[in-house]
Amino acid sequence: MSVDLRVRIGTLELPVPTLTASGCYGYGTEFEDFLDMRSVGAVVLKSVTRKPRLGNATPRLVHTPSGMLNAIGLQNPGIDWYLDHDVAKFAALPWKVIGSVAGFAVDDYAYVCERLAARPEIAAIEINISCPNVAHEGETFACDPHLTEKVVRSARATTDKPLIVKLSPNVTDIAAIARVAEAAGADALAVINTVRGMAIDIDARKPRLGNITGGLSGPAIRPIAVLAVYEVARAVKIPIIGQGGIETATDALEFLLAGASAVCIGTANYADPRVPEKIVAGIREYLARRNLRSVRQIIGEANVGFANSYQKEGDEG
Amino acid sequence: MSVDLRVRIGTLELPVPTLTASGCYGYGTEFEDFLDMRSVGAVVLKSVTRKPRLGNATPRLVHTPSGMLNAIGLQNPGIDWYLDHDVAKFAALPWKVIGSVAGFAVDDYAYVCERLAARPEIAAIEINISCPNVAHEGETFACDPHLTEKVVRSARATTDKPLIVKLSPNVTDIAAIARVAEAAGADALAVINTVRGMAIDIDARKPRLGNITGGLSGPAIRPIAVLAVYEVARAVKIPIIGQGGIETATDALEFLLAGASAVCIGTANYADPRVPEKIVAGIREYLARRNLRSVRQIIGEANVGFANSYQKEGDEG
Amino acid sequence: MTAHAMQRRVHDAHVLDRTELAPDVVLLGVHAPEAARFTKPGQFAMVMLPGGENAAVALGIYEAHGDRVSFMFFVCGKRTHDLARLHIGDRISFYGPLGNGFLLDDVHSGDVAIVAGGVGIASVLLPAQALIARGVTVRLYYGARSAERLVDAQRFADAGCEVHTSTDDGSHGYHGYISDLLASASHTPTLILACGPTPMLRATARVGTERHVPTQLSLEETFACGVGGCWGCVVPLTRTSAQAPSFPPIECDGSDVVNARICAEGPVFWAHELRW
Amino acid sequence: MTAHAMQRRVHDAHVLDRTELAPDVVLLGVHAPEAARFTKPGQFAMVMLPGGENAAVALGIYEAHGDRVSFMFFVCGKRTHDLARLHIGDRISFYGPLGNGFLLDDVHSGDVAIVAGGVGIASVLLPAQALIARGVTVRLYYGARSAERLVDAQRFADAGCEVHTSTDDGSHGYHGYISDLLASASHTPTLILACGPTPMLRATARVGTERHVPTQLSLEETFACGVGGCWGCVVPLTRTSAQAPSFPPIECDGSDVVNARICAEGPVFWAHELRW
Ligand SMILES: Cc1cc2nc3c(=O)[nH]c(=O)nc-3n(C[C@H](O)[C@H](O)[C@H](O)COP(=O)(O)OP(=O)(O)OC[C@H]3O[C@@H](n4cnc5c(N)ncnc54)[C@H](O)[C@@H]3O)c2cc1C
Ligand SMILES: Cc1cc2nc3c(=O)[nH]c(=O)nc-3n(C[C@H](O)[C@H](O)[C@H](O)COP(=O)(O)OP(=O)(O)OC[C@H]3O[C@@H](n4cnc5c(N)ncnc54)[C@H](O)[C@@H]3O)c2cc1C
Ligand SMILES: Cc1cc2nc3c(=O)[nH]c(=O)nc-3n(C[C@H](O)[C@H](O)[C@H](O)COP(=O)(O)O)c2cc1C
Ligand SMILES: Cc1cc2nc3c(=O)[nH]c(=O)nc-3n(C[C@H](O)[C@H](O)[C@H](O)COP(=O)(O)O)c2cc1C
Ligand code: FES
Ligand code: FES
Repeated sequence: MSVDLRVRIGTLELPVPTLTASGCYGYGTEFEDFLDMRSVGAVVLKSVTRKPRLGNATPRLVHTPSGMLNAIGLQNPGIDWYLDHDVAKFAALPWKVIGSVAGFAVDDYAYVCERLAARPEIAAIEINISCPNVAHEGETFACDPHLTEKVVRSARATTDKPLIVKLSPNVTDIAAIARVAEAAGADALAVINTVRGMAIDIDARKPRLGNITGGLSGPAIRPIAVLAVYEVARAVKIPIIGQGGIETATDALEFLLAGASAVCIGTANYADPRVPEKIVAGIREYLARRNLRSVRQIIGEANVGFANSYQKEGDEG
Repeated sequence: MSVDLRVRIGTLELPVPTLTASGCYGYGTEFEDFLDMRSVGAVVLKSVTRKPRLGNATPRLVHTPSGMLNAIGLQNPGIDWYLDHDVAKFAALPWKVIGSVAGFAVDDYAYVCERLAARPEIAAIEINISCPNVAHEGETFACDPHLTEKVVRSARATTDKPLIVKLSPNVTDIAAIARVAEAAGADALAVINTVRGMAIDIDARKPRLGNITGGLSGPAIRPIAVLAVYEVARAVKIPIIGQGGIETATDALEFLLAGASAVCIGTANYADPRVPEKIVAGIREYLARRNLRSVRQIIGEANVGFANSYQKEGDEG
Repeated sequence: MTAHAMQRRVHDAHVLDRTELAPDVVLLGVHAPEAARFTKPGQFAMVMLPGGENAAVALGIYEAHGDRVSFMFFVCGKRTHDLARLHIGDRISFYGPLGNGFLLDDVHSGDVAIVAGGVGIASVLLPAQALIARGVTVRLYYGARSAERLVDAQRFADAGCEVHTSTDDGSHGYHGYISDLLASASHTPTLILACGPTPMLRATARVGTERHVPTQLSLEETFACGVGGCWGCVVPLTRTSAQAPSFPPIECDGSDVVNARICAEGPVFWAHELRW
Repeated sequence: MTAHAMQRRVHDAHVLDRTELAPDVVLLGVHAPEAARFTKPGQFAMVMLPGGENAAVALGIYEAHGDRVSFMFFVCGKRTHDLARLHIGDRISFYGPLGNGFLLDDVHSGDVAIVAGGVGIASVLLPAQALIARGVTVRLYYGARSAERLVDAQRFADAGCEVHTSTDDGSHGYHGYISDLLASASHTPTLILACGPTPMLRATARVGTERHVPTQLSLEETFACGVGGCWGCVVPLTRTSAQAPSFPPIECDGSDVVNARICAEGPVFWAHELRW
């Protein structure tokens, strides 16, 4: 029996539910020699901002138990250069790309969104309102329902493409923020961005990261991310892209069963670049073992209060 | 050169800065065959409540990458039985014990605190306003500045013994809660309790824990805990007992340099019960290597905005 | 100082031998003379991982003789995967022996049925040997997924057990559950000891009840500390059990049972005292 | 498809040999014919850990000959500790070869000084061998903490290098930093290649500047992906460098430099083009 792995994120149909996470996977070309890229449903691109940014001072990375801290600081060439030099190349790629937008003020997001979304090479837009690595400015959006509402509403107004809002786990109640993003017009939610953290060098007697604090990712945060997806899935009806520490098919399935319609793989690509391939194979096996014909049948299965009726409706189409 | 490892938590002087974490170490007797208990500055006891509690359904534990989830649910015999049957035994123990109090209403805390603190066997009181495993009720205290204020103030009124308030990392701004606890009369802060999380059994298609959600502990959360200590240490002047994933002397030193006056060891005791012993030895070596005479000299050293003047004042005494 | 203070401690050992009994089933012999000397049948140890960062793994003490104890484990997750990477000569530490083992002080005669399912086999070799040494007749009922997973059955035969086997797939012995084989046995034992997955234990307990045979179950639950310090591994027990932990005799949470710690009060309990 | 598509891939190898060159310094030979064939001097690989759950470790490719490549590593943290547990026959995977290696296409004659500090030695055997094969004179300046840590120096002598050593504690060779030994050398090389800790690289760059010798530095930074995907491993580079990544030619964050990825644009850079 062949199983159907297609899922939908708004109007975007993906051949497999496994995406690669923003900022972790370049354009995909960096990794294509190591795996069958058909196991990557879409590459979520690194976040781009209005102005070019050099990013943070080094060190930008610290390895931690079953995870890592990063504080890249949104290094990117700015939207103008990006449109002229990078975006055109995406058309030639055999995989879908989803643009990611970051900013420091509400109209940054709207401006960059509008220009990026206008390009046919871009299948959907994710707005990163939860980057923990830009001197607290960036994160405030996803930590404040009022700001979340404003940013999402103004980005929404700029495009009809699927709009994904990326949430932060560094809040008291992520479900509340999720509801606000949904009401403001998000088509989907990315849950979660990295967890704020820090490491100290006991010999140098100072924080290890150039930026002092960073974002924790990798298997260490998986239980935190699974719970966030579980709680958000009970609160909203739009699809969720789960992420945070996914490394095996079992992990990916935890997120799907918790209520995610798709997953992103970030840090685990650095443990083994074949992870997306292995996950797709593992999901196929799991479905076959259970005699299921579509991955959509398992979304939210382990979540009694699962609110999302979206995936099933989409199924009829 | 012999180094001085004594630290103070309010009026409580500890011979070494390494405590064992509440709920993780029984009364200490469970572990004493495995290590030199002089490496345990004090045992923080399991939280006790007004009424007896059976605790949560099993499974109560799940192992996760570099950590574990627990949802014990505050199983305990209730304060009456505890005072009659358990507390008297503590007097015979060669190590100090710190009582831990949990509750579901403001006057639960005050009631249990008062009765427990009255006993000479108890060196100090920690109030656990951040347990993530009792159907959301318990946690709300540490997630809400207003409730934190009320609980701490009323517990404070019941005793002159050192009062430690245990904070939750599951908040948008832990420093803000810390300030409230300080203002309400806390003598010290325990930072952090476990991080909320969950794991799903993909075969059973339901959450692994009987309680559905649990608290994540162990090395996985260390970067989160170090940052919390770092931020709280900039916000308050009272001492901090750092905890979350401490396993080696290096880890413990990270917390001290970030601004903790002492540390608790919880989950790492299960990786190796000699961990407290190894940490004390490692701290000694570190201080000797740096030619320092007291562990108090390094507290907050890696934290430029360190507000805590307490430790140094205490030093003069 | 607890009564067992002299016996339980941390053992810094090294690997003497390593055998793959079946794919993903490893038998690890380690040099630990004191543990070998003090282990009672049915006790377990917490085996520490070489890299730290994860809790020790609860493993039954399979053999204990001379300078050597051994552990038999199934590779099922991260930590057992890590243990499986150990080679001869590698250092390995564990703490133990822990738990109370089977309650055999009064068993000097009769006819004991030992029921083992899957990895449960790892906790029943020592009790089998001890009973046989006392002249007790021991019948082993040993079930596994497939013939390949019926590891080391010969060892029990060699020790003097009468061995009955079952497999889920019928590839060896009785085709079906081992508890069904026990239930259908013509012979009624005087005592049943069982170790294995929970459904098997429940079924075995039912057989014990039906046949009026006192039954001891060695329970499994995820452990963290293994010594009674974390209250993570409980099972509901009647308050009147001799194994019930000290707890208020009044109603607690509207219940007349008490949650006993499998690691500290057990891991072996009388089936009729469980309220699960 | 990138230009190096045929050369870089995931290699599923196994351990051929394992030597402890010094306490906590391991040399691991692995069977990986394609990697051996395509590796250029100064390239590295991302070596995956047996258990997953942590990023692969960036390691220089030390030797590449026949069916075998080798890695030499210092056990300094969790991941290298884990790699050190590998035994002969164990499976090991890595992806690579990665990075551009030393820029040696135009070097066919002259007199090259190779400066290596500590673990930096792992990235300079292949360049030394390649240059000697072309008839270039190679002087190795090799510094370490102590004599014990001056591992495998003989190999370089055997390959035809003139070997100069230093130790921080004076237990072997010059007592002091290797860059000081280089600075005090009477002979002026035509090219300097260096690999080692950042302070050593900075000091070596200063010697190059003072003596007007073009200097290539193989940089180190914590890596995550190793392939240019995460932007975690950058170093500030002048925008006019041929190695500068595509970036707007206008001012960015008030700076006229650009952050180049060490893994993708490097790991080897011309010292005079760095703005660190
Ligand atoms: C008192 C006691 C004695 C034990 N003795 C032994 C022994 O002698 N030999 C032995 O192999 N094990 C024994 N166990 C079980 C063993 O402790 C666990 O299987 C082990 O902790 C698994 O660790 P892990 O990290 O490899 O797997 P985990 O990551 O903890 O689990 C991996 C996967 O395996 C599943 N799993 C976990 N445990 C089991 C299990 N027991 N059966 C089937 N699936 C499981 C989990 O649900 C999960 O999906 C004993 C347990 C107890 C409490
Ligand atoms: C291109 C490149 C090539 C490399 N080639 C080699 C090689 O051939 N052999 C080799 O041994 N290493 C090499 N390294 C360094 C190696 O990748 C790191 O040392 C390794 O990642 C450490 O991993 P870990 O988890 O064991 O230690 P971590 O947990 O990452 O670090 C443990 C401790 O060691 C310190 N530390 C980390 N790296 C170093 C270092 N290089 N020197 C001193 N202290 C350090 C950290 O600050 C920390 O305190 C190379 C790095 C790069 C970027
Ligand atoms: C090196 C690195 C860079 C990242 N950059 C971005 C970014 O630019 N924009 C963004 O939205 N998220 C970024 N993230 C977060 C990831 O997209 C992802 O949400 C997070 O890492 C959790 O998933 P993981 O544990 O699988 O990595 C980055 C993460 C890492 C590790
Ligand atoms: C099994 C277990 C039980 C716990 N019980 C309590 C408790 O009763 N009261 C409390 O304040 N904290 C409790 N905690 C939290 C710990 O005291 C500690 O704050 C936390 O585990 C982080 O430290 P660690 O990573 O070193 O374990 C418990 C933790 C664990 C793992
Ligand atoms: S495992 Fe900790 S009490 Fe049993
Ligand atoms: S390590 Fe990822 S870009 Fe260099």
